[in-house]
Amino acid sequence: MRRYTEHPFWQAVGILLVAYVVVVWVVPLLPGSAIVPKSVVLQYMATVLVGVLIYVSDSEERWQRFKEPITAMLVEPRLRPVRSGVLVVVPVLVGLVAYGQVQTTVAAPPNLRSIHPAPPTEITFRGKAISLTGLENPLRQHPDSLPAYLADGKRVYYQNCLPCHGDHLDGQGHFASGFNPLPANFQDNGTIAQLTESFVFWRIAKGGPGLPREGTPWNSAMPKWEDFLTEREIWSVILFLYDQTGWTPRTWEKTGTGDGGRGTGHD
Amino acid sequence: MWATNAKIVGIVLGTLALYTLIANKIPQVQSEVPQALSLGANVTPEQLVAAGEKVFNGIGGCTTCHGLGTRAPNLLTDETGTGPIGVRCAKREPGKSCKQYLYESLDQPTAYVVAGYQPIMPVMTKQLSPAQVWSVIAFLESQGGTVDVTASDIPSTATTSATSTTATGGAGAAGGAAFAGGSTDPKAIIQAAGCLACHKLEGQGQVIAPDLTHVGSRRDAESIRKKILDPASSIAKGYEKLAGIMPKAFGTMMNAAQLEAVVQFLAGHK
Amino acid sequence: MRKLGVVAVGAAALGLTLAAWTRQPSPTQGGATISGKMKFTGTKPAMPKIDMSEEPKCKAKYQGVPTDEAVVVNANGTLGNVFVYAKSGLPASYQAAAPSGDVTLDQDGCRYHPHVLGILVGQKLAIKNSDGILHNIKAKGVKNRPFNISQPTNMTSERTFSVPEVMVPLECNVHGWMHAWLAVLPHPFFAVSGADGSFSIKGLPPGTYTIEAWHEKYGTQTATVTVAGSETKTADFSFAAK
Amino acid sequence: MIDALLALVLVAPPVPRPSFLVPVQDTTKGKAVYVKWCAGCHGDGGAGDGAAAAHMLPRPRNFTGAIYKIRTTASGQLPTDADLLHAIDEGLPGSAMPGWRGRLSDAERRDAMSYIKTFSSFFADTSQHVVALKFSSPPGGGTGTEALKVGRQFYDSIGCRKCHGDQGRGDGPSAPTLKDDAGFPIFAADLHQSWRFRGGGTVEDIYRRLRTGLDGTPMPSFSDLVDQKFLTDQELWRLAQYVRSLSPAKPPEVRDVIHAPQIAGAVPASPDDSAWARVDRYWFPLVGQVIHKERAFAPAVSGVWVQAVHDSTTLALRVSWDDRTQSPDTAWLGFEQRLLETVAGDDSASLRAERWPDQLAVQFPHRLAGGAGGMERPYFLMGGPSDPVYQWRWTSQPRRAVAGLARGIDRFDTLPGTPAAQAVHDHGEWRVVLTRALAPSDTANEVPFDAGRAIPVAFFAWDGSSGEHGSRMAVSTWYFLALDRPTPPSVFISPVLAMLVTLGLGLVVVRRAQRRGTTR
Amino acid sequence: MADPLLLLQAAADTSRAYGEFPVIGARQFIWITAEVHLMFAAFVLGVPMFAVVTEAIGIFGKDERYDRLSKEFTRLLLVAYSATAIWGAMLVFGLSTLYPRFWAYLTAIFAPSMWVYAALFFIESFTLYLYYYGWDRWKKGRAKLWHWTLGILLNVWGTIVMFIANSWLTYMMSPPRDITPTTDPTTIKLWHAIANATWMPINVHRVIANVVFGGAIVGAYASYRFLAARTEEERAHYDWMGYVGNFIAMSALIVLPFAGYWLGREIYQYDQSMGITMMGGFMSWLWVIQAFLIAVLFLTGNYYLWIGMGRIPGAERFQPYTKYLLIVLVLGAIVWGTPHTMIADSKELAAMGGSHHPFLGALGVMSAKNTAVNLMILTTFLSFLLYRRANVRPVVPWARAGTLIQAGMFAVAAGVVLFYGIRGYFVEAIVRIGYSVYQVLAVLACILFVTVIDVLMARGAQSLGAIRWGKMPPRSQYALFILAVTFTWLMGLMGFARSGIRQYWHVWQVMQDTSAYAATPALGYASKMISLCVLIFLSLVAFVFWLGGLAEKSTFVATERGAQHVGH
Repeated sequence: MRRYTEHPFWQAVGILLVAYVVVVWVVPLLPGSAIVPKSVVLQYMATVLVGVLIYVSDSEERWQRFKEPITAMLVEPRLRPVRSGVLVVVPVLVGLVAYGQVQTTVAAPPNLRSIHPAPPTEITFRGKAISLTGLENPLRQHPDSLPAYLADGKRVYYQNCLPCHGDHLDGQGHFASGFNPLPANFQDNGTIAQLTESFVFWRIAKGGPGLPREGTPWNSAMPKWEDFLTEREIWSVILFLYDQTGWTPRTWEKTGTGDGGRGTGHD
Repeated sequence: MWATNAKIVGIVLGTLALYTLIANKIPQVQSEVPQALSLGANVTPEQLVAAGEKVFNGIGGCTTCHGLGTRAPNLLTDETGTGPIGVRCAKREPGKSCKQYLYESLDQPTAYVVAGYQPIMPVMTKQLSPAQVWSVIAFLESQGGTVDVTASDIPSTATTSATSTTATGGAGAAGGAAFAGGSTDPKAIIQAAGCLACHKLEGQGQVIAPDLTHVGSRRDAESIRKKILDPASSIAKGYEKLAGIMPKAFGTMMNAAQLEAVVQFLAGHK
Repeated sequence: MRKLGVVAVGAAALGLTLAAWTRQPSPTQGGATISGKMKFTGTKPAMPKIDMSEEPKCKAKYQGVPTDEAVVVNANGTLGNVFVYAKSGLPASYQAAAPSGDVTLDQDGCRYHPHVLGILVGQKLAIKNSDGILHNIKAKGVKNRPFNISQPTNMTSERTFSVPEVMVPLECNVHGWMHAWLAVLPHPFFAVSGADGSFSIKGLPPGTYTIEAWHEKYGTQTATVTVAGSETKTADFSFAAK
Repeated sequence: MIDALLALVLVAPPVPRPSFLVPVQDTTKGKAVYVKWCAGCHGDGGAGDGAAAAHMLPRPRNFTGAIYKIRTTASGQLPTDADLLHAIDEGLPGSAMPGWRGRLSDAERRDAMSYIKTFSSFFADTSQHVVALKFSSPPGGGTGTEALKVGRQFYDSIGCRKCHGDQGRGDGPSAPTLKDDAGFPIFAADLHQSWRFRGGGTVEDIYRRLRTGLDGTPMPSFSDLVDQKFLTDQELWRLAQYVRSLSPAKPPEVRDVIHAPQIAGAVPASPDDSAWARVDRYWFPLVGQVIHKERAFAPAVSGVWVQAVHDSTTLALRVSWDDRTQSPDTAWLGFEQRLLETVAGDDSASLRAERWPDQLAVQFPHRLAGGAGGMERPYFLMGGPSDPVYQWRWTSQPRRAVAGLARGIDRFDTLPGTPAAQAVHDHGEWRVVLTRALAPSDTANEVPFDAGRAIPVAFFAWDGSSGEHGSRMAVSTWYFLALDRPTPPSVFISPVLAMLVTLGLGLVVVRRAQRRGTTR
Repeated sequence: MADPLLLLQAAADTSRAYGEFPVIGARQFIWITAEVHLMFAAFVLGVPMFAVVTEAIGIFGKDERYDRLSKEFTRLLLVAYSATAIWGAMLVFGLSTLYPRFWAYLTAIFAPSMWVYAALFFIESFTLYLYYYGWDRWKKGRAKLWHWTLGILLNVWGTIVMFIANSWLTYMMSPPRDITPTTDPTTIKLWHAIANATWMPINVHRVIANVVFGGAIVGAYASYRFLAARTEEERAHYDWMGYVGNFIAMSALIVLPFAGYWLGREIYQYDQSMGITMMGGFMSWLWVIQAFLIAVLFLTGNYYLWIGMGRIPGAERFQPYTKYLLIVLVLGAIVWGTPHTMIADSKELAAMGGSHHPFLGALGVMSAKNTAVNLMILTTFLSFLLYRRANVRPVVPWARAGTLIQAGMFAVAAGVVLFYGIRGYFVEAIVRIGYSVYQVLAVLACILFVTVIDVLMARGAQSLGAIRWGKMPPRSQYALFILAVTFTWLMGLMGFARSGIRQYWHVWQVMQDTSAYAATPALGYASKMISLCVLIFLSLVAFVFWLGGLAEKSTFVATERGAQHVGH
């Protein structure tokens, strides 16, 4: 046993196996976790493989020892069965991979999109121009009325957003199964937590149809809420989203460095 | 030595290939470009058709009536067994080619009302630029017919457009910048501008857009003026879906006196 | 631990039984009587016909087409199926006798018999299915726990009610037209107007009573009646067609 | 000795349970959790009248009456704490109630449960005995023909079909009259969709629902029947097993690509052609159209089963879905009216029930995108003004299909060519077969069905008897249809070649290593 | 934005605004010429810096070897210089014929600076000739210093030339806000146009990047010569040269991300939507590739060092620890490479509840990435330190305390990085951005102080034996090749990012690109172009090296010297 644990070749094999087990089986077991997509598994394993190769070859002695079993496998008469096995298994694997490549199974094209497409600098909301750059939630300027706005935002959310974005604001409402991409998960730190409120306002007001083409291929089912909600209702529901999830919106960077006509947005 | 060289070349090519492969495995997204269309001398029919389809579905507002098959003939699909517009356009008026017929029906819509429909279509040559008009014609021709609009049509017909406007509307101001011969009779302007194609006023006209009969009670003069000059500035409740359909060009097609006359006339309709 | 629990429950049950046994019933013999008539004014509303073609067994029990029983106007112009009861006025010391016997609610011909009935708290309601086809009986009490049991064959189920409540609606969901009304009362001073529209509440202790008449369609009316000894007083009610 | 001990125990007062065994139920904390996460649907006062309630069917539970559907106690009894927690943890499938396990902590869920109990005085009433029923375990052989036959026998004899219908799709004669305790219309469960059963879809769950009933709904308890020996416990289990057998063994998994195999001979044009039994079927969930006015918050069709085959010239697509009614159906007009009154839409005025037909739309892109890996598709909700979709629309009245181009939800332009359609309505299920030639006659407007590529496809369904028409419908997102080709033998050349080359290289490496080994 | 009415009318003036290049197309021609020109320019700017530094070491360190090395580089420069000029001429020719309207616009603004540019180019060539051909003449004493000054001048000219060229391209990216599409270009003040928002960040970024690039190419050259060497001495020399090249490249690489951060920040400040297009818009996937390349750079660079320990007597003390460094680097690479938006099929998406992994998604955000890259930088620095320390034993009395202090500094820096990395998850974005500054400062401070201590500690240190230069397995030299290719490719990729964020604008929101090539191509296509450019460049560089080899036989130092102080 010790012979194996101290031998770089078997160490390398062992590390790869452990890494695979951890990524594929252990990570999904962690609380609140989920299966790791195949693309990410491949990426992790490739990184680990590179690391392992570096490990076995960064010292000359280890490199030689690492090569021993391989050379032995190729040369030693007593390992003839192993050698034959490798000579059979490797070509078969290659053949299978090649078959997988040429075989004409039709798969759904990958459905990808950029999560945060670039917002326009200005939008027209029900005929009124709203400049998004530097825009803050106007309701936050009335701290006394915040509870009322929040209550209104909650009502708006439950009457409109709930079927898709869900009771827990995690994008798993009872209609979520019918949409692709899945509705945004506001509990995730990658959505509203990363965005300014003006960005969220844009996404709510203009919905899927208002996404720029660079966000393609989108099929966002997000409605154009300006058809349903008033400006104040949208700002209220934004307040509610942040309040309910506990995130704070990204704020605009202070740009008042006086550097002559730039960094202050558009005119 | 050659083995070393080969190895180096292999390493370099392999690294490049790996990076290229990875970059090709990830999502391929190309940035969007607003499509500037050169309607110069070398414009292709495909470009015209593509531009025309945008106008037809967008700024031209054509689909408001021609899409539903109730207010106006359906142009893109079969209309009572005569096929889409590209097929039937050449047969509509004896002696007129498809292109001529389409242009004139855009220019003088009331002269070519299809049986069974109301004469509600506005004069499109006033609402769209010549290039847009011709691209719409090209698009309509492409619906089952062959596109024979070329770049040469566009400048030459700009003058045709002006003359035919003169012929219909009397002595038009230079550049066709005034309806009804510059008259300040609001009713005549409203009639000539084709407002009633969408709006209802005093029992006349259509109900696609808000009824103007009591518009004065909803909007003051200032608001009406603004709405005509910039139709997107405010959308009446319940008509949000139709936002953008009202042409933006009315402001430029009326002179100040005419605009004021229309505004006051409408504001008086309480 | 579990055994202890069982024993504890047993002990508690024993205690309850003892308590019930020691509670002395007040004498109800003699006492006063309140009687009256349910008058009906206006035109008799036409009751919707019930289409029982889905249940040939029930349909066969009727000659002609059965109608809904929500409003039953008798031949003498009185209103049947009105529930009358002493709503208040009983002396505080009054203790009702332990309920004896069951009240039977029969499902026959895809209708409930009786249509309106009263029962004492703790008294058994025997729900009988005489049709032999699937009925479910659903009690939609608010103060009493509701229940919904299935009777797919000729059988009788028993239930009791623990809290006074007027009325507990009873219904069958298989036959949407089947409704009955059950009043749960802590005393036996109630009656239902019959085929002649009259009612009579007997054995009342002396006192001033609020008598309420309840009808499923025409709502409630009250009358105040003071009785003493074994006298009989009259309280007539009048319902108008709506 | 034992007697003495027993006497001691009898005399002794009941021993209180040690305090650490009694879960701490803190209603202050529970209230905070409730107000934050539950009140939006169930209302601040627990009356099931939160902001979202009016858009839901079934409505959120009204806690004030303490009437709960999913219990382990007898009909009319209060639920146990475990019952309530179970509903909170797992949610109620097929409704808007999500499972909160993993969303809220154990303590939060328990606190919320305690707080919910404060809405009704029943829970404080010590005279209420809350005793979970003792359930037996299922007898074996539950999936055998014999067992199912027994189950089916009782399904008929105890009258399940009165509401649930002959085939269990909720289309029984009494179904249109059903209301829950609050007077809201309620559907008899579609027994073919066990994954949507509120109390769970296992045989055990079904058995429990039969024993306890679903309080507050028309579904009664069958316990009396067992108690009075009209039915043995085993027979009730058989019934549960039969009901379970109506649904697929596992909840259908949503797969992206419908594979249409190529068959020899003509494609089956009839929905009941035996050839369909040999074709894989795909489930696609449909959800309410809540994007455009008028929105449909409670769609009647929860999904469609799709099968497809082609014979290299013609495509046949068989879509089947559960729909209780063959709309328009006058028997359901009253129910439709109640539905329209119950589920709020965008209309300010209440809608009047009308005799709408059932409809199905199958949608493809107008043109197949070439570049970007075919990822680009028109807007899934019937395209847009400049990016139309090609649709087949089938209606039950008149029973025919038309093809056309949709440019957004409001605009549908019919095309001359129509797909052939045959439809059957059978005990609450529509089965529609649509066929069209692969190569379109009108290449400008009709999409070609090219073999060997993923053709985007989406489905829309309307149940007329639920008042669905226009934009009130159930929608799906884009999926894909792939017309498979038989694998040509040439495909095997390159793998074999690759294998041979690898083998050759391997041999060379071995040879070289061995030569080096021997020279060393 | 895309109002068809406006578009149709705006299209009128585009006739004769663009030419077409046969076969490959106008954009591809400009792309290739511009990129290869830039790579050569970077090379001829990076290598003189290198040459001057090594010459200085030679002069002040009295080490002949460095002087030879410096001259050898300069020889390479001569040919590379003309290659730069040739490609530059091709670029100008291409721009003026293929994008005449745009070129006219640029010249209208920048004409004076273009003349200065041409003049400086001439002066620079002249200086270079003097520098190279005067090498052996001004070899001693004061003359040598004058010669060295020539080298400095060479760098000054080169830097000014680069700054001027940078002003043109940064103007395209961030024209001052008061310039609109209707501004007449002839009225724009030259300095106003030059001093635009991103000019200085690009200047700084490019100076550092050129050092990295020069070092990497020198390393590749040395490794080639190493592999081709026939004698032990030659091998020893080129081993050493490769080490020096790699050392300089890696040292500069460590600060490069900070310059890049500054540039990115300026872009965000200049135009939020441009910044979002760059980081989150259609370019977002580019950063996944960049992450991969950077991981390759770190792993390969460290790998080279660790193998190099094999030739240092005394290094075996440290070798057992390299595997821990490797673990940190691999974990860092995994975190750094974890995409925020994962590629997954529908079943995986459903299981994850979206394209963010509920657990691993936390590794996809900025806090995790910053932490990972800072730790990787620290680890790389530690590798260097161990390498430096390998064959000496400090003799100063406080050696042990010094080492402990160094270790403490590493621990503190790593702690700060981790602390702010984890804390970043709990604060709002604006605060989080500030945290990356603390992380960077901690790492830089650690590097600075540890180096100072180390230099002090190394005084009079006892040698454990001579470094056996040339005793390197060939695989280490291939690592240098991978480094050079990766650097070059990364340069191309970043150039694409910088240029691509303008999208369909020649000059951002001032002059629209109305050509057929206005759309920024997808990354896959760009990667092919980048690979092609890198290939052209490397082939030409190989040719240049070969020419250099023809001109003169190798200048390696034949005498084996005593123990070398590695590093500087």
